[in-house]
Amino acid sequence: MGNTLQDDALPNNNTLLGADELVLNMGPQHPSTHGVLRVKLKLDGERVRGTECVIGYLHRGVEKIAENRTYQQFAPYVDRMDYVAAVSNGLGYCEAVEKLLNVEAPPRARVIRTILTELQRIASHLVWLGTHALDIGALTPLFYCMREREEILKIFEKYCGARLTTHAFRIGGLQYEAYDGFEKDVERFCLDFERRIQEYVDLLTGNSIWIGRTRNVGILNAADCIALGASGPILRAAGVKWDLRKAQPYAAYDQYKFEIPVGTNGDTYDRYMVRIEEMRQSRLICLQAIEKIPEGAIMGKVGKVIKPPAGEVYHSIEAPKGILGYYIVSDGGTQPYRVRIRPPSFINLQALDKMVRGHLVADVVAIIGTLDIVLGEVDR
Amino acid sequence: MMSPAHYLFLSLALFLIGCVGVVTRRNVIVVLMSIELILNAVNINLVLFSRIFGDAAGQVFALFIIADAAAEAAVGLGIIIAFFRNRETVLADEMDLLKW
Amino acid sequence: MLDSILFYFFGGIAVIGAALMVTSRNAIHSAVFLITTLLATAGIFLQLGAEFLFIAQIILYVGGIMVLFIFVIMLVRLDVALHHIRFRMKNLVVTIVIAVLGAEAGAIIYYARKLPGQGLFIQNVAPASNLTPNSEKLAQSLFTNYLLPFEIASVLLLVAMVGAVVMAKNKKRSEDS
Amino acid sequence: MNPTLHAILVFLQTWWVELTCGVVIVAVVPLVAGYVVLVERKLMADMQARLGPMRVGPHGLLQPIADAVKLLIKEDIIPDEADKFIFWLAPVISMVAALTSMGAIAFGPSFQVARDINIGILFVLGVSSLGFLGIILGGWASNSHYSILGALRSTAQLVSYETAGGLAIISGLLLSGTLSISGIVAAQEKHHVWFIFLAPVAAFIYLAASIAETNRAPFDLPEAESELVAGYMTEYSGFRWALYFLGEYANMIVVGSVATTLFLGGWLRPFPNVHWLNWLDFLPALIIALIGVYSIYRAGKQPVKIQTGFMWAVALACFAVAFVFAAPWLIQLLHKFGLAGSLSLDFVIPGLNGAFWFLLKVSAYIYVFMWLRFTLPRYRFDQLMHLGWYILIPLAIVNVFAVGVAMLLEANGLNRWLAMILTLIVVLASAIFLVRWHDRRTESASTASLAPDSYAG
Repeated sequence: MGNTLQDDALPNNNTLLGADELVLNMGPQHPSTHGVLRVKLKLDGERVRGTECVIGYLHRGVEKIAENRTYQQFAPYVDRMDYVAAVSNGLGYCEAVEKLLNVEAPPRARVIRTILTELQRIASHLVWLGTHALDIGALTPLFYCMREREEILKIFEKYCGARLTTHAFRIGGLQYEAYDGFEKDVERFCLDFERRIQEYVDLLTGNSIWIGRTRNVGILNAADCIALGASGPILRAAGVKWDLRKAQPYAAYDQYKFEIPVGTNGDTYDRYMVRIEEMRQSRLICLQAIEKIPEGAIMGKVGKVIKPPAGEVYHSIEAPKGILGYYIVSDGGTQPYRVRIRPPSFINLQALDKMVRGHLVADVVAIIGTLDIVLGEVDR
Repeated sequence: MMSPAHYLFLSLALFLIGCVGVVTRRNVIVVLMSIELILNAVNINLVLFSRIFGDAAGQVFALFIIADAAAEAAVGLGIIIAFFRNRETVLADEMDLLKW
Repeated sequence: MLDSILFYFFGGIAVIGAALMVTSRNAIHSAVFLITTLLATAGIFLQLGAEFLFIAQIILYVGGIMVLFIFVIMLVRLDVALHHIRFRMKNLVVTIVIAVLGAEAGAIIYYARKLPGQGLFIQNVAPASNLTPNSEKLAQSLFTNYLLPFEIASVLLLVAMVGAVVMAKNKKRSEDS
Repeated sequence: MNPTLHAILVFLQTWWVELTCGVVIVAVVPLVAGYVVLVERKLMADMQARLGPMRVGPHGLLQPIADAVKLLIKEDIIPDEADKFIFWLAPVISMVAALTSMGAIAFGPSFQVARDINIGILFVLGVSSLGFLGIILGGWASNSHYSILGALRSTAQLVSYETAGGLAIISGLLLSGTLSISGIVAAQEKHHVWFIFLAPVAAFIYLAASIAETNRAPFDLPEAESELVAGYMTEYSGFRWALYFLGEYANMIVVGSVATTLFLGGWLRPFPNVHWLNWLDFLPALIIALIGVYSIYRAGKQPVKIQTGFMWAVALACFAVAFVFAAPWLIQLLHKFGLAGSLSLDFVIPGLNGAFWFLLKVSAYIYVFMWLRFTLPRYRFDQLMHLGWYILIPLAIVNVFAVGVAMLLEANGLNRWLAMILTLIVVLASAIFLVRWHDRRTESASTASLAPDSYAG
């Protein structure tokens, strides 16, 4: 993907001592490629002249598996793509199949889905923030982030028994009713969380080293974002106010008031600020949502055997990392004919080459971190 | 303190080894290092005589020689890097052009 | 007693290190052996009561010049050229150099033994207290009698530094950065 | 008597203090370094809302020993393509340099190996700077790209920051007027002030430079684990790696000792010349005894019996040490009742208390290192170099001049503090100017240089 190493037309004598460029293999076993990503860097001294991403080390053939599973059976598999935001994956898949079946989840289910998905967004952003700060050398935020994420995972565990790959939603609604004290747990977390965000902000935002490491690093402007299909916080940091939660509301997002934070520069610092602000907004959404969760059923009218009519559907949601799309083709049977997933990490990773050229090795790490990729999703 | 002759022999030995290095090695960097060795041998003599005559002048000159060695190394290595960039070699007998 | 032990210890290391430096094929090994020799020489300086020179040798030679050497060796990737380097004993020049200088050494030994009274083997040295405390003496000498040479040396170093930077700097690089 | 034996005995008789100190340094420093690591992990855990090592011994007190054993019995790997000789030699250089440089450090008025060496501080600087030969050679010998990048980074970094650190030290030396370690401390006693108050900028520059020299965060680029895996240590494992590690921590102790000697008054207790504060001399014994009491308090709360026993052992050890510290005073007390005869241990008071204060200050200095490490992100390489060359080195030069001018003013009759503050204002003004100038420079550079590069492909 991206540009290969050969097409860089820099003259050879431009390098240190005129010697050959150094090809540095970063990964697949490297502390900060966030999994089994392998990046071949073409270096001149420490300056990056070109990159080549080698992916597929975590390929499990999720899309192919879908063709041999019933619609319900496939639902847990999607959790294993972006495993730090499993709930969002499940939401996208369930809504896509619901669209195919032409049913709607009842309002209560949609609100609970929204709450869980927004909590998941916070959890995903917390993992991103911790590892990103760790990549740039700040050790402490990671543990603070994990501490707060733990609270969210506890809520998940209480709700559905699983912490990471939750399989929280079912096609047509929810299987589990919200447990007693669910609202209280969420509220307590949200009320506490504002103070926690302030802790990260105190540690990082004003720190001149942090600013030096992130500002003007890995700039991706709006035009490039759109050309590359980059979405999510990366796109918004470049100044494009595009968020599917507002643009084509799903679940219960149309009922809540929230802002879409945007950046100006499209650099790493802007992406950091956008994600921090998104955490705040998610918190607000959760607080609004728990105020009144409508009563009623939690499961829509879906039969035991899901047999959608022949046809195709594309449904996309705003996952924490960007636009997550499911394209499902049905031939009228109990198993999908074809499932194609648009994973945000995979598309966003394409921007890596463009972003790192001319930067230093240390910036590569910062940029991989700011892209917020999950290799489970990139490789599927 | 040992007798002066011991030090002179030591210094002579180092000087000789340095000379052999300058003459025999083809790698210019090692030749430069041999020259450093020779300068160092000279330093031993200077310090020895400074001690014998109880005068700091010898040590002052040893200091000057160290400074000189630093200057020489810097310029010499600069030349080597410039040369390597152009000819991709650091071997003395391949440096056979007056101009390139 | 202690003196002679120290002398033979340091002297032996210096000579062995120097010999290994000249004969080893790998330039980095040469550099390491030269460092050994230089440290041993520093020991000799210390034994001669020149403490300041001892530390100057370590800081300047080993900490400065040799690091420069190692740096350059690493940059020019000598592994490519490694196969060409061999120690050519047959070379006529070597024999001549060794012969001439060896003869000189022999002559020194010969005449030194003949000189009566103040020969090189006789311990006729000024008292060590003349040179202590060493660094103050050295500084006084350096900044009074030898001030001009000192300044010239500093100018020399400056010139060398500028020259080295000019030569080592890639012109194409300097244009775009 | 056999003449050789006699000579050896005479030798031992003359040098026994030095030899003992040497043996203590070689034997104890690795252990101390291990415990510095434990303290660091505990502090880090405390700042990061977790517990840190808890398994080996009560509160992980035996963790360093377990680590050492684990590293010792690990498989010793030398990469195939590595230069075996250099690969073997490099960690040894690192460790030896760090330990040797401790020889000249005065851990108290009487704990010093090279006592009458009149170039003490230069010796420490010079020999500890040999340590990075170990780094660069190790990086080269490993024959790995990460290692060589780490080695290149560390060389450039050390050369740059040693300059700044050296200039900062010169400011301190100007004030003390001597290179000898005990002379520097004596000068601070004579001036009735720690030099950190006379040359605060120099102390700050030395702090920054010493963090960079010991490769600690935020200047830990040579071993930045998120970028270069482990930098020059990438290919090392087992005991060779442990040697590097110990060398690094020993180096921290060395730079801490230099800073303590030069800027924090060495082994002097706070306000050494103020007599109504003489009760501070009792503090060491008291503090150690209190630690013992706390250990007993904690001993009851240990979950395992053996750990309770261990805590008791720690407490008893603390009491023993406290007793040693208090012994001279106790004997004085006995004298009052006419008991202890002619026995007097007064001569050990300055030595013991000196060592206590010295180590306390070194610990405080190292604590600052750790604190910064847990708080700050890492610099990028070019930023590091800019900070060194464009800000710290010019500032250090200005500071050397300023200290000189201040001393001149004082010699001409101006009040010392007035002279100091006047020159400090000049130095701070130039610091602000340098930072501003550099910021403007990088801002214009980054907007100009980024665009063509990032769109070249």
